[in-house]
Amino acid sequence: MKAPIYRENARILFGTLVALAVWELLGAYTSWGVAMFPAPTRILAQAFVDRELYALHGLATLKTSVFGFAIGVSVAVLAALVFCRLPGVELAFRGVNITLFAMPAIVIGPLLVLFLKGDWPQIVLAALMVYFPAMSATLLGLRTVDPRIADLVAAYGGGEGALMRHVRLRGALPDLFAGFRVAAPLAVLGAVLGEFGSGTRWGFGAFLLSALPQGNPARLWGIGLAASAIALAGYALFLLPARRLSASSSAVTLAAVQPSARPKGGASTRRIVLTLVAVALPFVIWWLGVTLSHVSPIIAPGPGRTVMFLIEGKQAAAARAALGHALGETLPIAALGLLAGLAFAFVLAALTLLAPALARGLMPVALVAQNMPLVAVVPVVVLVFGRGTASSVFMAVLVVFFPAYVLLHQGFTSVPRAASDLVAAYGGGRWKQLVHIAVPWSVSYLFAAARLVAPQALLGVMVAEWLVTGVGLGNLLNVSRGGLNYDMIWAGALVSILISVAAYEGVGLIERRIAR
Amino acid sequence: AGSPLAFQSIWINDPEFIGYFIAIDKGWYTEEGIDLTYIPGGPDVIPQAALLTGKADIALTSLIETASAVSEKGATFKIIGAQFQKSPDSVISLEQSGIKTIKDLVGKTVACPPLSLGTFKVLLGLNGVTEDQLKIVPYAFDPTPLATGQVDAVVDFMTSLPFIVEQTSGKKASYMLFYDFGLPFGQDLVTVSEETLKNRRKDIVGFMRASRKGWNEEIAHPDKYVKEYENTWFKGNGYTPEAALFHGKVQLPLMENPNGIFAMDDAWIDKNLATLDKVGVKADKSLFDTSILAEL
Amino acid sequence: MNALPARDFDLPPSQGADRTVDLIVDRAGKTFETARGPVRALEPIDLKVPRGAFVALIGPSGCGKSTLLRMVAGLEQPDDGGAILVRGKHPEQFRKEGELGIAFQDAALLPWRSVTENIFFPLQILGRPVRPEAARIQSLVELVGLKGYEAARPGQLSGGMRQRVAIARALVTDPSVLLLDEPFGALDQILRRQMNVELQRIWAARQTTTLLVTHGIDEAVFLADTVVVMQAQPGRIAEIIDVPFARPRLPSLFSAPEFHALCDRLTVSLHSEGGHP
Amino acid sequence: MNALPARDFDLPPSQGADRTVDLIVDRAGKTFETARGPVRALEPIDLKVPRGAFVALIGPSGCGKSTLLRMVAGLEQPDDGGAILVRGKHPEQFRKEGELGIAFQDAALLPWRSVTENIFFPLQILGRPVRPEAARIQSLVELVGLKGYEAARPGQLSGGMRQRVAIARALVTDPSVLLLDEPFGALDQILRRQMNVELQRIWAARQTTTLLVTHGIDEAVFLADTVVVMQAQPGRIAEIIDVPFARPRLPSLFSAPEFHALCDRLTVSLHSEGGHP
Ligand SMILES: Nc1ncnc2c1ncn2[C@@H]1O[C@H](COP(=O)(O)OP(=O)(O)OP(=O)(O)O)[C@@H](O)[C@H]1O
Ligand SMILES: Nc1ncnc2c1ncn2[C@@H]1O[C@H](COP(=O)(O)OP(=O)(O)OP(=O)(O)O)[C@@H](O)[C@H]1O
Ligand SMILES: O=C([O-])O
Ligand SMILES: [Mg+2]
Ligand SMILES: [Mg+2]
Repeated sequence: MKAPIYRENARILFGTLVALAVWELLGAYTSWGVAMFPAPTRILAQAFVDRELYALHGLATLKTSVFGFAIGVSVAVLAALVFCRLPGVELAFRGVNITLFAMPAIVIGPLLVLFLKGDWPQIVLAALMVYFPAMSATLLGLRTVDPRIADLVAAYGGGEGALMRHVRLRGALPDLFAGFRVAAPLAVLGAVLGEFGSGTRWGFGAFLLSALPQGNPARLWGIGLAASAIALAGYALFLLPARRLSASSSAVTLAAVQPSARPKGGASTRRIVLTLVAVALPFVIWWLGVTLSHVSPIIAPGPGRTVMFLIEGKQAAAARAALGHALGETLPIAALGLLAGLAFAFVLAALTLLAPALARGLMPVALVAQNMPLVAVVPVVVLVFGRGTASSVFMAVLVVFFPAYVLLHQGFTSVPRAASDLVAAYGGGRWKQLVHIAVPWSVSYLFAAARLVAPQALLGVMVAEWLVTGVGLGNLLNVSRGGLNYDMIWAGALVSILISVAAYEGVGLIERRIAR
Repeated sequence: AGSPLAFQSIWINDPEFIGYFIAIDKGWYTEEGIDLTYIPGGPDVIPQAALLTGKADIALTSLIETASAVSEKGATFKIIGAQFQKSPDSVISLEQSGIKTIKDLVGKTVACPPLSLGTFKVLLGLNGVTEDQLKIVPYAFDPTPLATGQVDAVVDFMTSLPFIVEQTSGKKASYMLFYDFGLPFGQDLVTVSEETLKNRRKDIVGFMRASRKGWNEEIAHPDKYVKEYENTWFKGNGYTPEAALFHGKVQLPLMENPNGIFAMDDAWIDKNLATLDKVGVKADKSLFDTSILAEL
Repeated sequence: MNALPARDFDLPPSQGADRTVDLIVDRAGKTFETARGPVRALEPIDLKVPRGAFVALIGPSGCGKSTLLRMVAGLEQPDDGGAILVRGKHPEQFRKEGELGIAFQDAALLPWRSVTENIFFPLQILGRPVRPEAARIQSLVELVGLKGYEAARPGQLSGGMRQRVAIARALVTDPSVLLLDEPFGALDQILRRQMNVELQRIWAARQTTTLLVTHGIDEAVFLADTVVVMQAQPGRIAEIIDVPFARPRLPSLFSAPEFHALCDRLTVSLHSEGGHP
Repeated sequence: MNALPARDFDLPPSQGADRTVDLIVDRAGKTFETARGPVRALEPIDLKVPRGAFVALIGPSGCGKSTLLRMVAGLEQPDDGGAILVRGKHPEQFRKEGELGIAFQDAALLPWRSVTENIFFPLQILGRPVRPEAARIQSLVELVGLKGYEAARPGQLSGGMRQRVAIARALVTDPSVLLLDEPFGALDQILRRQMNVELQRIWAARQTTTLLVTHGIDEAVFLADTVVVMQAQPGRIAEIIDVPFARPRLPSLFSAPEFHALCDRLTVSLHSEGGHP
């Protein structure tokens, strides 16, 4: 049993070396390689030259990411605990939750810069990116309880409190760590994005921004890879405990009733009221924030003014037309990116079952790709995909697949041994395990993943539109910002958030349908 | 300590702002009784917004955005000085592509930052080129597409890009200033709100005086401070020393004015208003306030 | 030996009259709503169990034994019109007192807890300190023959071992009402007999009111004061039979002719009507 | 009746010589690595089962019965030096042929599948069409007494019903090698007898090589050609006992004196050594 693992590792090592060699050749001996896709040795050499800068910028990014991660994850875990105990509160806050996650960076970045000083804009951006995925994964874990154990606790008079303390918290650990694994790279991404925009002097984002105009691809790639390395380290940090935990956390035998993550639906009038609250709450917070902070309405119009901007006055029709046109360009691509990203995540998660060696080999590549600051990959994306739909879809896939992958994979690893034994006993291979066990077992994870990445897809496309294609909502928001047209920015943000909420709820609807 | 004054710059620390750095290091703001906070800019930083929220008291801004904020959004900004008489905004291309006029862009691919798109289109129109005669793609700070021929021209400041393209690709690059092709306007305009102008006149005058002194020092000793700041103000900003030197030198002719740095004479103001008119932004002379300059 | 009609009587007259009634099942039936329509798991049934009585439930698979036990534990609600009282309280209230012990048909161990930790889990739910009970917990581990496996996780145990953990867990609270759903189903006969004897001892020491679901007729007769025979389709009580043997009952009882006679009598009762289709 | 030492012999001589050996267990032991150090579940054991033989495994809880069965199914690997061959193939290969049927100690039903869907699950795993087997699947549903519950989910079944689904599932592939791990543990005696008779019928019809783990000594004697008695700590084969009764065996055998005699003989063997601590 030990030999194959050695052989597998050797194969991975060999594959990596071959890939590096190909990269080296392409990077050193093709003209576009020299210009955009520098050879690993050149990247290393440049990094060596820049080593002092790497230390300065790297430490800043590390600090920002760690703070952002810690804040985001703490709030996420607390929120998940509250939401698990009080599902009504979760429903009421759903609008706020999705808003926090779906708020385009193009909108949130400049606002953070305006209101926060020092490193806080990038720390808060990192925390914001972390919050929702970490909260979703933790909540999923907290809610998934073996019904047999729930009965046991109830029989001893234990209420929700005892169940939470003794069962949910421990049972949620693997999912919590999955959430951390999604969150850690996102924290780095948020930090780098924040540093890129905020004008701070230190951090890989700032380094990247200043390196971009210098036509030094080896340095750009070096920065990207270094940022990825931090993200990768964060991911790996939470992979190790998760491996150990998963083994001891999934049930040995199959419960007759599948553990479900769906809270019991309360009375329908209550649901309706809470849904209304969910819709209203973000507006209330928006209104309060704008009112209490006394910011100029030019920059921060309240909800009333933003809605009016779209329905009243002579410029309203033009604004609606501009938004409508932009959405027409953005939405189909976002939908495509969502599906493609989910499909890719699914394939990768499936590969961890079907061809673990291949998956393990692909994982670092996928992780690096996910964490390369998007601005750094733009030239290569343009080279490979051009400046059309393919680029946008690719960028959407890039931001979508990873959180989806981690959640799916988490679902796959929580399959009870008894179920896989059954398939094995009938000679079923990995493929049958996947189709007949892993997938049906992980439905709730699949849907959680889809809900989580629906807003992400929109963001990915918007970034692509901003940097690559110059069309759609991303471009409209960017241009509006330059023109200090904050009315349009907020209107665009509002619409994109409403779409994200709709996508989130749509996935939930499909899930309820399927679960009957 | 002097009275606190927050200055919002428009980009990250590079030679574009060396005059202010000199003035800070020499203590000239302090001498004016000002405790200056220098806030670097960046892609997410909208200097006008910083003025509106009170995060900054004084800011470097761009003409069109500031003017439209005033005319369309009711902001009360005053432009009280112009760092660049001529904006470095340019169309940059490789010499080998033979692009010498805007007309030559017909049939080419041009990378333009989305934020400059409106202005660029006006520039095209003024030169008798219609939008559908060329292909415009987004541009994000990166010279590589130009160097590798993915695009034929880019819209960017000429302060470093031509040098870098030459350095990295060995191909000579040339540029056409917007200013010289029918769209004359200034850049890095020193902007304050009316309120600040009224209440903090003394500090603003002090700021302008010290800043001018800084720029004059730079003009008197080109290269000296660029080299000196390599490891302080510019540390970590990615510039090679050569690129920084180029930048430091190439920008000065765009700034100089017989009436001193920041000058805004009537002819210049008229040109700027005409440009605003061409891009469709309503504005009049009241956008500019030359009284501070008069006090220096 | 004393067969009675299925309704309205107190148990067990054999053990002396006017004892407090611990468990009252009053016209409690159970209908499950399913996608295929309602499933009548249990007709409304009546049952009274005096304090300290040992009642065995036997009956064909699917006749509602587990459902009845779960109703007593408050895990299922009887249909409208039915009620269950344990020591005068609703099950949901009673179980909070920590006087209930339960072992489910399926062991339902927490996969991340060791044997010992699984055993003392009910104490934690009840908010009782675990430390002072360490010796007692260890004696329970030994009682169910798991010495040496204290630190093992459920995934490292055999099926029978897991079931024994569940038995020990049911006893850890020193319950005064004990519900056991086929607790010995996965044990070999020897161990089963041992456990039968131990259970009798524990029951006798505290006069724990016990409801035991079992498929072992001999087990039922050996342990119970009263055997409730149920039938399926629909689930109902067919007959209630007193077991007259004196206590304590020794293993030798298993080979006594009157023991076999009673077992045969029960087998007949089980076969009699509505057994298996 | 014929007691033999625990090693190196063929089974069952009673059923006629030189039959093909279907199952060879060759010095197969099993040690589990745990955090608490290695656990020796099974000493290296030897066993040969001829084609069509019915072998019952009995032994105390934790003696390695399930482990042995799982090794035969290829779900656990024997320790180094041991090997298992089923019809001359390694278990991993053999099971791919679809000639294996297995029922685990734990029913292991997929909660998202209906009764029928759970029963035909092995067919899907083997890539066989399900449609043409519809009638046979329905007859299996009826065999295990679950008519009317075809569409029910496991969560809507009683414990015994779930176990019956698992039995039907083990039979659905029409296996030539059948591994049953306490398949009747949750069934009442009547149903158990019925299932015993049915199992004998099915086994006889196809001469299915069968390995049955059971705690019912009577069940073992009624069904098996050979009873393998195991002991625990360490898990090992203590004795192998032939069952000489003629086939087909009728339920009346259960009350025959020679039947009881053999059962008693087995009980003694079980008690003899290293039973429970
Ligand atoms: N949650 C449920 N939903 C629908 N039907 C149910 C549910 N639980 C039990 N039933 C049905 O109720 C009947 C009684 O089930 P119960 O589990 O009480 O039987 P039991 O007597 O314990 O049987 P066994 O001896 O097999 O464990 C069965 O027909 C079963 O199908
Ligand atoms: N995965 C495992 N890890 C560690 N130890 C194990 C594992 N599986 C089984 N064991 C140990 O191996 C021994 C034999 O277990 P096995 O399940 O084969 O017993 P069994 O004879 O089937 O018992 P039962 O009748 O209780 O089902 C037990 O001591 C058990 O603790
Ligand atoms: O858990 C992993 O993502 O591999
Ligand atoms: Mg039951
Ligand atoms: Mg077993």
